[in-house]
Amino acid sequence: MAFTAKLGGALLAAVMSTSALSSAYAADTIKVGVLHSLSGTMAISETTLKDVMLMLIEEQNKKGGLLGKKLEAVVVDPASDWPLFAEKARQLISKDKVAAVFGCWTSSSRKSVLPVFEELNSILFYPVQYEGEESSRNIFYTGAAPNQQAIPAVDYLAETEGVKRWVLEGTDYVYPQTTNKILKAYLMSKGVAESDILINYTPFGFSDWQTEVSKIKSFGSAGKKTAVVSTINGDANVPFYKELGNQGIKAKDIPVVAFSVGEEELAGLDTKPLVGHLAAWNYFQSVDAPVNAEFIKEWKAYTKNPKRVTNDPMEAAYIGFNAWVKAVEAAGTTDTDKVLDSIIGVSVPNLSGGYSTVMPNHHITKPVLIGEIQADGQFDIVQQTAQVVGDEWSDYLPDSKNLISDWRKPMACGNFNVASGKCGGKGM
Amino acid sequence: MNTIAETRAKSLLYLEDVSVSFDGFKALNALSFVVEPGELRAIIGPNGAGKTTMMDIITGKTRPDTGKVLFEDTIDLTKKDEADIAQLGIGRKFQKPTVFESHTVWDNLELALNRDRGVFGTLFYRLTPEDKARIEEILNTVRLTHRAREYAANLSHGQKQWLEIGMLLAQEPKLLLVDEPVAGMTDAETVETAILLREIARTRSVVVVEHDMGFIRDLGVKVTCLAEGSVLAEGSIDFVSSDPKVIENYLGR
Amino acid sequence: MISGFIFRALEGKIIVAIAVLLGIAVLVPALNLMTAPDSALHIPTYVMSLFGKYLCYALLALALDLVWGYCGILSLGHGAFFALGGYAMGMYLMRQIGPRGVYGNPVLPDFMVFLNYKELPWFWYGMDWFVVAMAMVLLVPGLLAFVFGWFAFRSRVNGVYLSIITQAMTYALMLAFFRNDMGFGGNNGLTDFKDILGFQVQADGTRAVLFALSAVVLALCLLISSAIVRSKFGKVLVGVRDAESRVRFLGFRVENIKLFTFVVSAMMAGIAGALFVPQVGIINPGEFAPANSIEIVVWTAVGGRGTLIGPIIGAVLVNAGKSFFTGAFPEFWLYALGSLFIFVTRFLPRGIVGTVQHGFKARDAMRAAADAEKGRGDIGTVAQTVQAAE
Amino acid sequence: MQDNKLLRAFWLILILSFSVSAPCFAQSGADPKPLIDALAKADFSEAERLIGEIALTGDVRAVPALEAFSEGDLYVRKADGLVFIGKAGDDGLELIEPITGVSAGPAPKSALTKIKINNNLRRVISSAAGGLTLLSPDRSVRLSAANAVLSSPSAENLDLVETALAKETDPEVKARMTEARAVSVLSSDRSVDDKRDAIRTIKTIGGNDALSILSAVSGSIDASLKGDLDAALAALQSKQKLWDMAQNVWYGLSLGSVLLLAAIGLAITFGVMGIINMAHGEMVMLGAYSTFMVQDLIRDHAPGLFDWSLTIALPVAFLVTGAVGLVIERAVIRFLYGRPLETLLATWGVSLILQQTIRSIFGPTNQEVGNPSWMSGSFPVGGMTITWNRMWIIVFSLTIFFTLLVVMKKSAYGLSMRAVTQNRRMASSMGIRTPWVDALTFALGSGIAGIAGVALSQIDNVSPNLGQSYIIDSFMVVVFGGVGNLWGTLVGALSLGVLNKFLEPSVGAVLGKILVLVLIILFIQKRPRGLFALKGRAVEA
Repeated sequence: MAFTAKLGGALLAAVMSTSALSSAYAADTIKVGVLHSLSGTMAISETTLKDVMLMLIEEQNKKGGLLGKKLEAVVVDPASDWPLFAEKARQLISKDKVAAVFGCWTSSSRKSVLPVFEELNSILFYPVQYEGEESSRNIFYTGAAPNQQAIPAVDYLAETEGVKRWVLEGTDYVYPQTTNKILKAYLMSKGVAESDILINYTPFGFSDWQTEVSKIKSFGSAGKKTAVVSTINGDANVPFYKELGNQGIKAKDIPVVAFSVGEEELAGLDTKPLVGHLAAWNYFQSVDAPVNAEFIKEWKAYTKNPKRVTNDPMEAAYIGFNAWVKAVEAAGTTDTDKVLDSIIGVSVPNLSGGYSTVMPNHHITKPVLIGEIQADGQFDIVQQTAQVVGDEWSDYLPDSKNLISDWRKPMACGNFNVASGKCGGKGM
Repeated sequence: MNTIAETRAKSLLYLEDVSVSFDGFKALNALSFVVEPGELRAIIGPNGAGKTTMMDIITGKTRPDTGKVLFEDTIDLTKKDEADIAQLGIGRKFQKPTVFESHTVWDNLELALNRDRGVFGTLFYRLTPEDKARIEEILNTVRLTHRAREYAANLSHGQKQWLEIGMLLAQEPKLLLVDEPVAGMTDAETVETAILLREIARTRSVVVVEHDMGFIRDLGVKVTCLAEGSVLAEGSIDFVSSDPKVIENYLGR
Repeated sequence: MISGFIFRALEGKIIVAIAVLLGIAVLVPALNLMTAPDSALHIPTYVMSLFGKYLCYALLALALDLVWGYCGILSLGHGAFFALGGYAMGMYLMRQIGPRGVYGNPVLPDFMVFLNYKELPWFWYGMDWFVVAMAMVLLVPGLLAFVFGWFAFRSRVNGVYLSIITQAMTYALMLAFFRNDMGFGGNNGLTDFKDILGFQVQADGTRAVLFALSAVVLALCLLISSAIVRSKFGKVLVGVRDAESRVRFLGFRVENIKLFTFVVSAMMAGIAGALFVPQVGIINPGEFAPANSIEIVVWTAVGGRGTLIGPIIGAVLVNAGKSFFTGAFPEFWLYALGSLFIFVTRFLPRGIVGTVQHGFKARDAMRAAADAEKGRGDIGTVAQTVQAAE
Repeated sequence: MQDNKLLRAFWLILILSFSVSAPCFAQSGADPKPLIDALAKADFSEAERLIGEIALTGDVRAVPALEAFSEGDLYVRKADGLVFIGKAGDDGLELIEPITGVSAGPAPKSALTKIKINNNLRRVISSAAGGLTLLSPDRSVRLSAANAVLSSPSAENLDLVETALAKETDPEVKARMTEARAVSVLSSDRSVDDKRDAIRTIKTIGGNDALSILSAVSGSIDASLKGDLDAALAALQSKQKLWDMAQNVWYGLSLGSVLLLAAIGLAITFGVMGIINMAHGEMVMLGAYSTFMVQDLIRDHAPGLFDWSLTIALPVAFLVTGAVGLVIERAVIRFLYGRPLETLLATWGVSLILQQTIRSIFGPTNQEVGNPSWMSGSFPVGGMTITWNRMWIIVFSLTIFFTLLVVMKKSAYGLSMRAVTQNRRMASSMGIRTPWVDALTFALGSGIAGIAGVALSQIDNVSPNLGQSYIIDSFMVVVFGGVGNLWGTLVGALSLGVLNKFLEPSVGAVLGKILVLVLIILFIQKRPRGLFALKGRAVEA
């Protein structure tokens, strides 16, 4: 009976004392939150990013830290559980008092933490490609928006491979659905008939691709050059490609261009049957640039694994981190409002040999690379565009084409409607 | 001799031509069986003769493949489920004593009382003085007054059998089906149980399934012997036990 | 009649638990709002909303305990009722955003705008009224539980078969809610809420009220559960758990008893979900994941099933442990959690509260045995007594 | 897009003019060497033109260079801008002269630039090399050349095909060349009658290939042939419908066999022993990781054995997971017999620990498990395609199933196991060492799950999450089939697989899966103890 009360009291006390403890030594370091799932379904992708962040922080400390202080990483595990992301974000900001957070992979996790970052006024750097249609004052999107990945990839296929017929194959969730909506609108604006577009969705973690692949095969046998645009989510890709290989769909017959398949995913595959299939990213490990060679070397040394590969979200994390460091140096403080002001326009080297600039819409500029899968699990870059500015509000969706985002004062609006001249929703 | 129609009309329980099979095994084979009001009847038979299956059919646990099962001549039991049949007034005691071990003896009887058994009736039930008196009376009948506040799990095997019988009494049934009431009892308990059953049979019909021939002799009632799913012989214990078919099938030469 | 029903619920432990919960409901928000942030007594908002979340989980575990601990129905799909309650609340909160969404559409929530919905799907009608939404919080999980239970209990689906089909139910719902075409925001779910009844969701005051509400509702549900469990109905419930066929042969409609309990429990789970959503700020199909439902079972088992206080303590303890370990030992917390489950089943099969109660009862029984010399007060009987008491 | 069309048109005119001027072989007879060297500086469209010219030389010596180009093995030496074929050597690359095939010595990678290749060029090369090798003395080379022409038809190869066809003696190659010729005729400017014959020939190929070829030309074909073409298409399509049906059944069986594999170990630990084994999926995962370890060792130490890797992995996986199962049973589960719901909690804990252990050792990312050659690719059966790996998995799962059935029904161990699970006390009093039987049975179930992992590693991710994706389906299968009945698991798995695959094409994969779950729920209402329920009073007691 009474022990119930005691237990509750003890628990409260325990939580409070840990929070008191951690704030005691906060003064002499700058804390940086790392919010990536280390367990659960997303650990497969996100754990690497945690390691990258730790490496970048270590490097920065070797260079003397930031503003004369050492950086200190606070790593938490939101365990692929979306409400837990919000809880952990709150913990990082309120309890650990981090200056900025680097994290999230899925859109769900970002959506889950977004209100927390806006409420507590902190900064999140989000390093993964996503569906766009968002621009928050407190979030920087260093991964690709659809126009930095999907549209150039489709252009490449149409131009160099003469593709006339399209299969948009995706996992049934928001990113593929939105990307496919944008692509469909885009393709139709380029004169592709609706009957030449097949959209198909499968569940998360789907592993039996026989029917889908044979559907692709018969859709592709209509006599027009056909390609597959894949927004299939991580886990389902390996069985998909295995089935493609086994059913004998070669890249020269029906090429597949993927937006979620990078070097890490290929490391789990025998890529010989897949040579020639494509991926569109803003970075490949095979990029021939000194800065990249150095990054790869550091990464392999840091993980003590000569086989470890690098990939696009790692580059996005790299850009995000460096941009933040530069902005903090310029502002002379880690204060959120000051950093938010100073970071816009900051240019930092990206790993493909150029510079990426943080734009007023909190997205960044990057080149788009199209790569073909090689037998060694790497990509051979067959096309590289000039810098593309991330477009948060797609021009190919009817309701978002009038929206723009500009977080500079005096506009300071994430969704300004150019038709009505008003800032909708937030920031009013 | 009475005609079939008369027998049926007079009967409390009437089974005609009941068959049921499980995966090809015929558990009951054209069984016919009648219990009259106020009758105490014993059933004997070897293992697998269909005794328990017959009880399952009467209480609605198993549906027969063919045949009639009537209660008070008009009610077709094959269309009803266990709860309906119990509410009609057929109580059943299992082979293995089945009482609510995590309730007290008192609570066991309180649950068995023939009162509103609906969800809301039980939610807002309060013990009335009549109910209290009735439970005390039953406690007395089954000789458990001194253990009323104990958990049923603590009772000895024989006491659990009695408690179960007490619960059946609380149900106020017209027909009681009792499956091997003295299995595992001491001799003293067995004698006591026979007395108890005869006491009960004064006000209602009772069907007792038992292996213990001595016990059946103690009861001194009409005996039905089942074998391979149908009635082999029926009559007084002496008549049945001298029947050659019964000897061959059950008692052994 | 009703007062008797409630009065019976007030037994020692329950009174204490309710008093503690009501105390927390007043004290924690007070310490959060009225003390200076640097005061030793101050409870930061972060801690408060964390505990608010635990209280919702505790209510969920209590709901599961009612069907599992008392009625013996192991539901591996209770997360579904929780999530449905959460979605109903989420829909209300989405509608409250109104024209403040990023596209400025006064009717359609943002995700509908960018997925090209032209008008509001029919099942979103009326959800902008708080009363309707709250009715849905109860009705939708209740109705699902009713339909599901109506069929399952009538067909006498039992034991592990029932567990697996409840799991199939939540799994199917998860897949369905992941679909964008369902009109519930796909995998991103519903998020970015602004107001509840005109109060800003993120304001400290609102959070404090939500926290207090969670504690009060939990206390209320504890009271109701206790009343149910201690009524004759509750005794029948335990009877169903221990000897279902006996209950049937006594003339009770077991399917109705199970159905009622299942529906009540589903509604409580729905309420827990509705309280959970404004406090964590998101509801998405992840809540339907079968693993989540298994976790609820784990909390209940750790705390002690078949006791009303146990699940509450279990849910708070396991989740507090999870919060702590995922922060303190992110790489190793699964080892800790996994070992905890093995430890509890191996050494504390009754759960924490069950074991403590067991200890008290053993002591009482021992004393009683010593007092009553005519009774067969040997150790064996004591063990039996205690076992029976569980 | 526009430029490219122009270029192509230009190229076509160029080739046509060549064919007109040199009608017999369409060969320019020029030296391909400078053309190959010109690839060094060519962009993709220029390279396409050059390959066309190389094809026109008719010089078979250019084929190795073209094939190397297609493989991405063509390099430019930075020092002199010459083009070489590069083969991976001990240090750097071994250079080979493209025409003569003479070795040009090794060179470090840094001294070379790889010539870029893309899918479009690969197609062009395949067609060009096909044309050039049609006259090869090697039968298999001719066959693959005919296939190459068949898959990428071009009017300019027509003369070559016809020459080769005239000389061909091998019936199989000849048949393929006839088809290849027909395909090329359709895209050429031959007479209407020739084309009509060609349509007839292509129709005999059958299947999706023929459909694809015919529908490709349906837009551009002479109006007088439209009727023939449509008739051929219709005939092919109606035939294909039946085959599609058969294909669906096959897919269903194949999915069913995967479900069976995943569930069969659970049919023992859960179905027979009554343990709600949430760690079952992790046993499958451990089996897959054992396969990975075996392959890793083979790759490092005995690459020649790679095709045997799965055969070697089978006993390894069985022993590893069996041993883990044994430990789990002895350490945890043996204390929980008769308390099935508590096994759920404990094994859930075990599964968390196993997952995290694997994650700590191997990392969270996918590991590469390769397909041995006999499990790669596919073969046609009538109008359907059967992939080798799926076929072997079906064979494999059925083999395991029947072996297990025999062990359970016929062996002394199987007998004592059934005795223990039916009546523990009785078995024990008859002298069966029940703890030992329990432990072995759990180990057997785990070991079989491990073997399933070997097979599943061939079609799915090998990651710490592997088990989680199968656990729910496995329970559904066992429960749907009827707990405690192995036949139920077999029939349950196969029927769920087929049902799923028949729903999938019409309602889509997502809704299909939801519908299957709903159907399982409804089915259990109808038969509360699964498909193959044990009847009688014993079970209900």
